[in-house]
Amino acid sequence: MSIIEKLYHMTAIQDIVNGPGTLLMLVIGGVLLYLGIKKKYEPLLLIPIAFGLILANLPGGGMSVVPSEFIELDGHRYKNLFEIANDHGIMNFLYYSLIKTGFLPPIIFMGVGALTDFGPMLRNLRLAFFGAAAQIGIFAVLLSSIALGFTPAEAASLGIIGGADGPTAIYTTIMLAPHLLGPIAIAAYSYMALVPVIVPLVTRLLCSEKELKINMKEMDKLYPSKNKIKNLKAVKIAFPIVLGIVVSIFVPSSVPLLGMLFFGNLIKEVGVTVARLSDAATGSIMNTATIFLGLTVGATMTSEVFLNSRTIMIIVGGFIAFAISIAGGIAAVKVYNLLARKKINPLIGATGLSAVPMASRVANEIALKYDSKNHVLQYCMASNISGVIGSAVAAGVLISFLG
Amino acid sequence: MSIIEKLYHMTAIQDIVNGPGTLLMLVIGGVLLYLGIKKKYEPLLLIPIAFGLILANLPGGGMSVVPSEFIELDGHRYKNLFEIANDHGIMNFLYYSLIKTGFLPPIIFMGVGALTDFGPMLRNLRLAFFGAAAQIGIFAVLLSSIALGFTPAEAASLGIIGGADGPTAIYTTIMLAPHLLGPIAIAAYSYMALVPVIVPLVTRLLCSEKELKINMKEMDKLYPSKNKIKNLKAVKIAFPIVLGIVVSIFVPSSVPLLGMLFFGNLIKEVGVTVARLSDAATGSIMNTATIFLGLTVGATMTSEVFLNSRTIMIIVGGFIAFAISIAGGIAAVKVYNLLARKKINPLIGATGLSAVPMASRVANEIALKYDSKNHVLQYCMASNISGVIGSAVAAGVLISFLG
Amino acid sequence: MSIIEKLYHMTAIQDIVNGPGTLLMLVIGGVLLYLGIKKKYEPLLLIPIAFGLILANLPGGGMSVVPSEFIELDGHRYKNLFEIANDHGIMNFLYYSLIKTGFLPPIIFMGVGALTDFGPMLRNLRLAFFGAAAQIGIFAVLLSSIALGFTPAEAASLGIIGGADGPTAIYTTIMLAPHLLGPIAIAAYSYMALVPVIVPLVTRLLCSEKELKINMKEMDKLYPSKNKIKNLKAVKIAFPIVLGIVVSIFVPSSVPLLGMLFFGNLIKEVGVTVARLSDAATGSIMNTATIFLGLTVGATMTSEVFLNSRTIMIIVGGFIAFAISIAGGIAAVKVYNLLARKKINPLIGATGLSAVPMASRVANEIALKYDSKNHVLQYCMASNISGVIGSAVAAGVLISFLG
Amino acid sequence: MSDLGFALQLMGIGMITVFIILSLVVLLGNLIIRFVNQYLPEEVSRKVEQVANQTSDFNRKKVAAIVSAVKTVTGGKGHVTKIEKL
Amino acid sequence: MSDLGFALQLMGIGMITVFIILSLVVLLGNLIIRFVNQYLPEEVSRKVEQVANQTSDFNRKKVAAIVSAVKTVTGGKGHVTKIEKL
Amino acid sequence: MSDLGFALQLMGIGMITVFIILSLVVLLGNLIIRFVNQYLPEEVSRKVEQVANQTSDFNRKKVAAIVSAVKTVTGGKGHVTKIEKL
Ligand code: NA
Ligand code: NA
Ligand code: NA
Repeated sequence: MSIIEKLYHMTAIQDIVNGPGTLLMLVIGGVLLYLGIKKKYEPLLLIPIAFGLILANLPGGGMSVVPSEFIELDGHRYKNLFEIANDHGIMNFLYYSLIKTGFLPPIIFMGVGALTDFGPMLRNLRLAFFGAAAQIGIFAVLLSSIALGFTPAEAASLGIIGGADGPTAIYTTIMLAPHLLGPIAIAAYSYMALVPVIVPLVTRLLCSEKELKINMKEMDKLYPSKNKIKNLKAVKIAFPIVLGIVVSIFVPSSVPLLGMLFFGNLIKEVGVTVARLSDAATGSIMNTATIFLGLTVGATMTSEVFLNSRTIMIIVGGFIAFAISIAGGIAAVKVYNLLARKKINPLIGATGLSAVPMASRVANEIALKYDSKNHVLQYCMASNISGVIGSAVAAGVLISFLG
Repeated sequence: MSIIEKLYHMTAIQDIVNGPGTLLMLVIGGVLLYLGIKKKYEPLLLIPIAFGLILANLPGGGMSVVPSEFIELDGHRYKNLFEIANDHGIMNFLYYSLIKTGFLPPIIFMGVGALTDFGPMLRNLRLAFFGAAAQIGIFAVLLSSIALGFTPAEAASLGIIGGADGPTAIYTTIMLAPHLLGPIAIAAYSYMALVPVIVPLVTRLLCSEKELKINMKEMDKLYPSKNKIKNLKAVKIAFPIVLGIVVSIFVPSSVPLLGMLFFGNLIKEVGVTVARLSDAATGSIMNTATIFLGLTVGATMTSEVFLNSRTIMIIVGGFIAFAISIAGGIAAVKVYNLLARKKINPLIGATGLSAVPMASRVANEIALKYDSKNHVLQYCMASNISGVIGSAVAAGVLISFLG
Repeated sequence: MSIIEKLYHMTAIQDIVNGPGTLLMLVIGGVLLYLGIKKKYEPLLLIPIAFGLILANLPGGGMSVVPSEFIELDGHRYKNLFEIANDHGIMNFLYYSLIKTGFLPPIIFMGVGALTDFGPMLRNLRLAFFGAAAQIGIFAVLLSSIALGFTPAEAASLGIIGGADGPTAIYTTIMLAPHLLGPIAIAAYSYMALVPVIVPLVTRLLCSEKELKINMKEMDKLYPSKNKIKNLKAVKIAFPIVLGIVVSIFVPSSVPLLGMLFFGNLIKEVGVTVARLSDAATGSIMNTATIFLGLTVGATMTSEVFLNSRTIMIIVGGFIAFAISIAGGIAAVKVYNLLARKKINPLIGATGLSAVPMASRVANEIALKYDSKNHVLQYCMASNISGVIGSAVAAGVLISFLG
Repeated sequence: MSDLGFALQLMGIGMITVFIILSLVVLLGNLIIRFVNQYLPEEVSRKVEQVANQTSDFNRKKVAAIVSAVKTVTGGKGHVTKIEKL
Repeated sequence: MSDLGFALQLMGIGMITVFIILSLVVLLGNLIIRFVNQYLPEEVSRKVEQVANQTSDFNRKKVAAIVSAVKTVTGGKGHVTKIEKL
Repeated sequence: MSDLGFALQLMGIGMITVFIILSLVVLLGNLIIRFVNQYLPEEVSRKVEQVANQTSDFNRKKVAAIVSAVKTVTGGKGHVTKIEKL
């Protein structure tokens, strides 16, 4: 064999010639990079995902995640991490140690917890209800996806996109349908980035101008709440502890997610004595986790896995799940307003979806467009944050029944 | 089965009904949180330990550390980390990769080293002796625990609480009696937090006012030391290197702890050229290690493991070990004072215990109470820091003979 | 057996008596520490390597990396990481999870990428060529080492020292000849530290004063380049993406290194929206990786592995590789100058070696010595950075044919 | 049971659970507030507290940094003298 | 084939590959520059851009720190008044 | 041997070892000091050195931060002019 031949065989050119899917995947990677970099769609995740996708699809680099059959051995045993690294390279080492073990999403949730302020929710506890109604999209899409031929576990992973919460969607998919991890993660993060488009769309479709002009502050003046919080710090410290316990009892399978969320929140609220810990949770730990989560999730998307009709269905289904969740939240407010004197702005239902805090900001802008004095941000944050809990609980139920 | 039944089985309510131990454990978790948050008892560790304990005791969450028999296979083999994560969840993944391997305590010791200033000890080297006498509590309690029916390995883990050094106690227990990790870690950190109570208690019992008024600075004037340090930086750089080598030769089994301590100290003293490394050692690495150490140590304490008479004995034994160690240090000073003209304040013996730097601060306050001009802090720090080396050496001996 | 005997057997004194190699290794460790601390030779790596070496050579401490046969099992299987930690301690746990898997060098390359500015190279793209010529040392030494009796894989690891790039040298050696990791890493980092000596040496031997006085800025004025960059930010973002793809296609086995380098660079250039990620890549991740890389590489160097003639040959061969690489770069410039009107200062060839950015600084100083107005730094950086790509590509070729 | 029937049941269980949990959030939140108001009031006007909170959050990292920086620059002898209203 | 012959061949393949890749670096770099110049010019003088870049890099971490620190010290009412030329 | 006898022996070995090691700490510490005093004196009064040390520790992180922050705010043209005694 001549030098030139050897040289040629070292390259991946032949692989590209053989499989034109690679080129298509590179285009998709380019589009995702464009969305992340230029359009600023959740760049912290889309850029690593896109780069991981590109690396994974360049044949010969050994940077693509292999299906789990490759690491299965006889007798219900698996290759160990050292063997995985040896046989399949560092990307699989990362994937099978950090992702497939379900490790990173709870770790990121710890950071999310340490960044979350439950204050707005505690000041408007009633509104937390609407984070429940806005989970309907998850189950509605689960239902339709099964009808379309997905397995229940796959359908649940698809539906959870409607939870509008990245780590929750990824964790659920790891547990139920890891082969769909790539497209589901991309759909989840893309639609979260598209909240400024989706929320106004659905809201305008379903709400009258009069409803959108409901002024929460004036309602508060008309019907003041009984419980003024006298010691916010104490309440904020007790809240994650009590909630952590109660959620663990009722939906044990949501503990890895919500337990870590509440732990992160607790160390934030305790404050300066454990600032080293909350700094680590929101800083080095969360950033490192984000890099490796993104790269490895991207690396699962080889052309064989990604280029099929299911991916299209996930993209479409995810959008529907988002829309139904928003609609569910709005509908719940409308029902409530029928019964109660103290009216609620339906935008607070729309933000029950979660996608914190962008949904709240978008909702606030919509409200201001109709009435430049109607600031609803703090109220939206209440249902917005409760939507995080809501979708993690929904995830727990799904994992518990289908996992 | 009806929906309600299914729903009920998803929850952990039945488990709680079955085992009331769970509720007791939650109360203990609450007490530890109270101590950490409100009383500020070593909050950096007690809060994660308490939260880990709570998560571990909520049945169904899969957040409790399983006994090592669960990961043993035939033929002296063990499940690999990927299988552990799959079978037992992320908390066991963390425990069996970071704790049971003995990894985190040395890592934390690296950070401790990078935060430790050997300057006060180098300026008063003689006082380092008293860090030896203050290890007597370790062995005294080892002796009595064996008499009370503990195995030697368990007794050693119990005794090491008297070393008053968290990572050392945890490392020794991992090596000798991992099933006692939870209560021993809690006892160690609690008593370290209680140093402001224990040290004055023992000191007042054993020392006369005259002794506590011994003024070290005046003694230094009366009997000045011969060796003035002309180039502190050079001495501080050479010290951890030489000590690292010598300790490794004499007590090889203490190398994982002391080797990392001296390495951390070296990169601190080298200064600005390797500031990136010492920043990492004391920052992201140490904080991350602290979070995961706390959570997983807490997660070992299920009700079955924790709720028995041994735990009570550990709590009591740990207190005795602390008290005897302090008394040992004081006694050594008294003996010394009988023989030498240059008298030493017995508080310097009391701080030989370690519990850096709180013991020194407490001792300083005691001294100031008796004579408002008698600042002993720098002198206490000498024996205080040498106590860290002393207990790590003692741990090495114990591991070497019982491991 | 008396207490004294037991005490003696606990120590490592007998081991030292048995093997005087230990003492020699301690001296070598001391010398490396001296070079790192006092001479400031790449202290970020030499200090951890030296300390790891010292810890590894103190018998009984269990801190030395065991040969890979110790972790091999029957049937092409290996001990898992938990078993490695149990059987061989934390240093082997670190080595076999982070180093032998090839994990840390790409991780460090991600940080290097996030610290690298391709700007100077993009502004003087032509000069990137000379980063190719300066790889000749790698292959020249490969050739001679085979002649001297090294296996091809060993010879390639030796030659790659001439790439003057730490992570590349380490990664290649892990893949091809892990038993030589210690001396090759030390040689690579030592010679990079000695660039201020080696570059002037070779340059003065090969270049006339007239050549060294060639003023690049004046050449630019005489023959201005056509392509002014109108939107540097866009170019800098597109560059790592396009290069990442193209390199992956042509030299797939260099993807773990160059893919991560370009990813790190991309997140740097995208800027503030993903600053969390680039901060992590250059901060906590890279610093942590450096500590553990250094310690474990040092810990591979037990006296049995290090004290033999091959180590001497590696030290000598590495120096030759460096010198030939520099000479190759200079020669390429000379050939170019024969053909082109727009002359190039041969220092720009010398910096093709890489060893960024020290080589460029040294070259700049040489130029200024001959003409105090001849600032060549920016031009040198162009070939300097392209030398990083060049040696990673060379490494890819070697791994592809010999791995 | 058909997959679809199962999915319907799952929808029921899921939405019920979510509603139960978020009801508990509301309920327990209110209980905590009442409990704290009764036993740990430390009557602090919410607004002041909030500002203080924020301040202390900043303080921890940034004020400490600037103050100690100025101190260090001047060997412990200096302090910022002019900080005027915006 | 002898090891030495193989090594020679490897040298050939290696150096050719390195030259090809760095040629591609030059080529693609120039193509990107041309493409960007044509389609995304955003005519920004390079120097200004650079300074701005640098500033914003610092800004992000340090200016923010100092400014907010001063703000916080003074409860949002203070600012640095005297910053003079070096 | 009984466990208790063994424990007593362990106590002996342990305390002897601890005393030996801490004696070595004292001994080697003094030797290092003497060695350094003789061969690397760099006569620096301890107090000055200490302050310098401290300063440089702060410097690295905080002074650098404040100084560069001020510089950046002002585009490299500003510096802190008034830092007065406490
Ligand atoms: Na949600
Ligand atoms: Na101690
Ligand atoms: Na190079």
